[in-house]
Amino acid sequence: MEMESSLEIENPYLPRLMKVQKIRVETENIKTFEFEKTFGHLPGQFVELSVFGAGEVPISISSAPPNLELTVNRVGIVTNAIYDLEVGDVVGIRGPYGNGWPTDALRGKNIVIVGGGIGLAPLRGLVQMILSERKNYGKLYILYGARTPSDLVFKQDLENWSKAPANLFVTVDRADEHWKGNVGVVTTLFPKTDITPENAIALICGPGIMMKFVVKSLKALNFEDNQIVVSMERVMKCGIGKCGHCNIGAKYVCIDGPVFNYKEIANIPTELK
Amino acid sequence: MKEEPRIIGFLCNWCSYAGADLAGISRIKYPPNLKAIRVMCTGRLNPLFVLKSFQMGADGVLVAGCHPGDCHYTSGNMHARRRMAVMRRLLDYMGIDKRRFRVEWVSASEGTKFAGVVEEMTDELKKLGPLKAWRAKNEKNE
Amino acid sequence: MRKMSEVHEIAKIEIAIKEHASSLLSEGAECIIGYDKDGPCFIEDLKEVDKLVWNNHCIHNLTKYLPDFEGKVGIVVKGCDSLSLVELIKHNQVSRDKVFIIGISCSGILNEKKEKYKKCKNCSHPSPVIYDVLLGEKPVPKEEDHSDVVELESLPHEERFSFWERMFSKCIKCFACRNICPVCFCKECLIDRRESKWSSKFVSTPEILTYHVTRAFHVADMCTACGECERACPMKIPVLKLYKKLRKDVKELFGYEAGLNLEETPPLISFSEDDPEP
Amino acid sequence: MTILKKQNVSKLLDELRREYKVFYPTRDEEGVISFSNVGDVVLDYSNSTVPPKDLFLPQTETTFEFEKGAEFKLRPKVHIVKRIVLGIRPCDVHSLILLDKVFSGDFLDPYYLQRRKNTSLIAINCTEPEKNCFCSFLETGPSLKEGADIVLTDLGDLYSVETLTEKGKELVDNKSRFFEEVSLEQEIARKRKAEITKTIDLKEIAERLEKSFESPYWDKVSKKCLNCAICTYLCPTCYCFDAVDESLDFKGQRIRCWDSCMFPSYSRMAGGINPRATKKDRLMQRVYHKFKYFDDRYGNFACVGCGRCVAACPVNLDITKIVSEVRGD
Repeated sequence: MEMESSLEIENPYLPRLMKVQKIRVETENIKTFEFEKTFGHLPGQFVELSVFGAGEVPISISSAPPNLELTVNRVGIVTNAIYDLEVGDVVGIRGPYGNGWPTDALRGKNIVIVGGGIGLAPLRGLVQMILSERKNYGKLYILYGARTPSDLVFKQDLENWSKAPANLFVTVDRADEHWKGNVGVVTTLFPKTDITPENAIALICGPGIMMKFVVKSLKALNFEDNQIVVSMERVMKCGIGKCGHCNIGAKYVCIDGPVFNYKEIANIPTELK
Repeated sequence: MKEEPRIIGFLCNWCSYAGADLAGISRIKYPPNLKAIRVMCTGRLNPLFVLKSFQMGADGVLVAGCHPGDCHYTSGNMHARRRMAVMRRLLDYMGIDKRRFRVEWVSASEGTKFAGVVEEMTDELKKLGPLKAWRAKNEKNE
Repeated sequence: MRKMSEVHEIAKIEIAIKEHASSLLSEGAECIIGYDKDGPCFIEDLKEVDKLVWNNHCIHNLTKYLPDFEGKVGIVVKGCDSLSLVELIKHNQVSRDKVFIIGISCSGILNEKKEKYKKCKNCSHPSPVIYDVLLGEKPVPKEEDHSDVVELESLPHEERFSFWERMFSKCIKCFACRNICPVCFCKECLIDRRESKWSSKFVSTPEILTYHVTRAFHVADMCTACGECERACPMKIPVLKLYKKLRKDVKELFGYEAGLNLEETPPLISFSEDDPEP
Repeated sequence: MTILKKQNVSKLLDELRREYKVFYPTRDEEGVISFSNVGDVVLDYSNSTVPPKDLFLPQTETTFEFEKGAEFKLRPKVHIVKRIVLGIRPCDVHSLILLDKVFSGDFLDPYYLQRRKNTSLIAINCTEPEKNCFCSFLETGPSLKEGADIVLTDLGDLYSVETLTEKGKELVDNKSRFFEEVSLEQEIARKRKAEITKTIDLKEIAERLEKSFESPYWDKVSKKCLNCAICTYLCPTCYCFDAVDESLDFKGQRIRCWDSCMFPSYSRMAGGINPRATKKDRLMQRVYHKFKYFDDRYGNFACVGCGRCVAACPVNLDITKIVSEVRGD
């Protein structure tokens, strides 16, 4: 059989091999993995992370560049395999993929960051970036909610942010005996803040149902659709707009997102389920 | 070199696994072709276990449990007896010779019987030759 | 050619179906599951009752849809379909008092080429075994035909295997056979549970064989040989030949036939002291 | 004009096989037509049961193999055999034009593109379409104007041969002894006109779909859907795939295989939340993707009117009917 020369194109499905350098336990089910600083990324982008034999999953990058940190909650086969990784283990990484937060559009604006559970992960890099060049931005509100105090991620960061020039509000759905903070879902934090829609942008990431209600609360505060930015989660198999899984209407979460202006997806009925 | 038959044995924890143990302790010689997998009861056996064994390259599958009436869980093996009867005929119909799938009742004291069953089955499988048919092969149209 | 009397009979049945549908809906039934000119249809509105038809092409086994409904429904059921309905009731998927069965004695369904379907040629249950109202004249039942199974059984193992291998190498794993099966009512199929790694999305003949044999085994004492799986298969794989083997074996081994009555316990969830050895 | 006598087809096929892996339609004992490189060639078919898309996007393929050990190895498996697909229908050729759009773009898919680059297409125009064909409405048939290298048209005992590309011209020139030149008028006169009887109303479909997200029509029409994958797997334009790892001990492979938006597992995220949880959601996704989303993104409907999904649906769901009927009000 005659062979023809192969196309000289890069294979986007081939992950690069990387070693786990550090592991931090966040909660009972969540760990943060640190890798070598090899590629630049934007806060809010994600990578496709492979544990060979278990499979590949999209994971958002939880650090500001140049650090590469991935925070993973064990929920399925692959994320459980990731959770079991040890320092020195080899994984495959493709990316970074996706658009990331609209950092240019945030300059000079008052910023409202709302995270739910592990949804704080893609927002963490953004907060780190804003704090590192604080004078370029207006007011900074960080609203964060988790189910219980033990489900709060990035405890050290929360501690730091509470001392930084930012307004941090943390809440839990269910308190334990040591919890002295707010109790209730994340939307119960809004009345405690002085957030106004003037010159503001809100950035949200969390479970679908939480985002749905946060959008409602923001709209009650007279935020326009285009002042709301969300980071979406969908099943993804390729990360590069081929496999079809992550579509929301005509958009692909992997290449058109994962960050969307709420205006772009507001009229598709399945958007924030 | 001739390929040695590979047998996957699903042995119930309370009788047949102990029976296999006894065969070992009593130093009864029997062929090393059986890979034993302990299950709590033959009643726990999902038909997929048997199918998957054949698919992954077993030449024979043995299911061994307590004698009917002696189940540690009262009736697990009685249910298994019915299921395996159906399974055995079904596999035969699909083209996997009946002799490749055996169901035996071996108690904890029947070390000799266990060794005998394995020996008999190994001999039989040697005569039948390897079961190539079901083994994983793939990729068409390339 | 169909006899004139048969044509008349068919028209009479259609009128009767519409009448029953109307009265059921006006008595508060949630839905009537029947046939329209495009196959299965769901009539919820009295005004739409006229869409219902009965003709020689009403092949679908509508009992598949019953578990989707919570309220009272009326359903059009042929002889063969009624067996599936018995199994659904027996396995607590449908409650008998929530379904009004419009049973139809059927003289066989025609395919696109206007020939009787293979399964209709030797129909063992032309008349429903369970119904609230029975339409049509009772045709004579025939003995269940296992000749194709016996024929395959008589071949040597290698030939049997190569037969199935050739057939299943065509399978594209669309799961139509499973999804159309009335007794495949599990909310989540074992085959879809990727966590378990028992099945793979990898399409290879051994993988496909494992899927089909697993499914066959799971429906061994529930399959009523309604033949919907075989009809649905886009690759024309004679899967019914597999399921009929199980019906035959279960009858030979335990004297049980699925779908005949509501009382008998399915053999694979029970046992007896004097069962045959495997 | 150039012609190919029917009796020369098998000779040409044998000749081509020396240099290429040739795939062509074959019919099995049960009447299923599929593309294969073994068996007898069947060119008097109306449409293959399975579209030839699996020659470019196989139902199952290994993207790379991995081996864990002291040294970790990844070996990609890209396919580089020269091939010819003979007897492909115009609708299926057009489906490949659509798939090209998906698999190129900002990220190039080497597996698909490699196969496309190394495969020549010898298409055959339709003279006897099936009753479910509606290609004329999507301008993908019954005659082919682009996308293949050579197009044949059945003229009774011979095929007229048209070359659409340089590659096609070269191929005919290289094998000129199998082809003949005859006068034009005589052959055109013999040409039969293909008749498409099925219809689909595509007028303002984007607007109609836009307005009918909340329409109760979808509840009604989706009730009989079984959520099997026949319509998507047999669709020549459906390209969704899944990726999974298969491994034993230290060796394994990453596999990509067809997936279907009709399966609940398609959109179910780890943790159990499913944005398309009901069969209504899933049927809507299929229709919207084909007649709105794909058009929004790539400028074409993701449908070539081959009619396979209509013909094979076990419960007679008919996408032409849905598209024609759906209204915003």
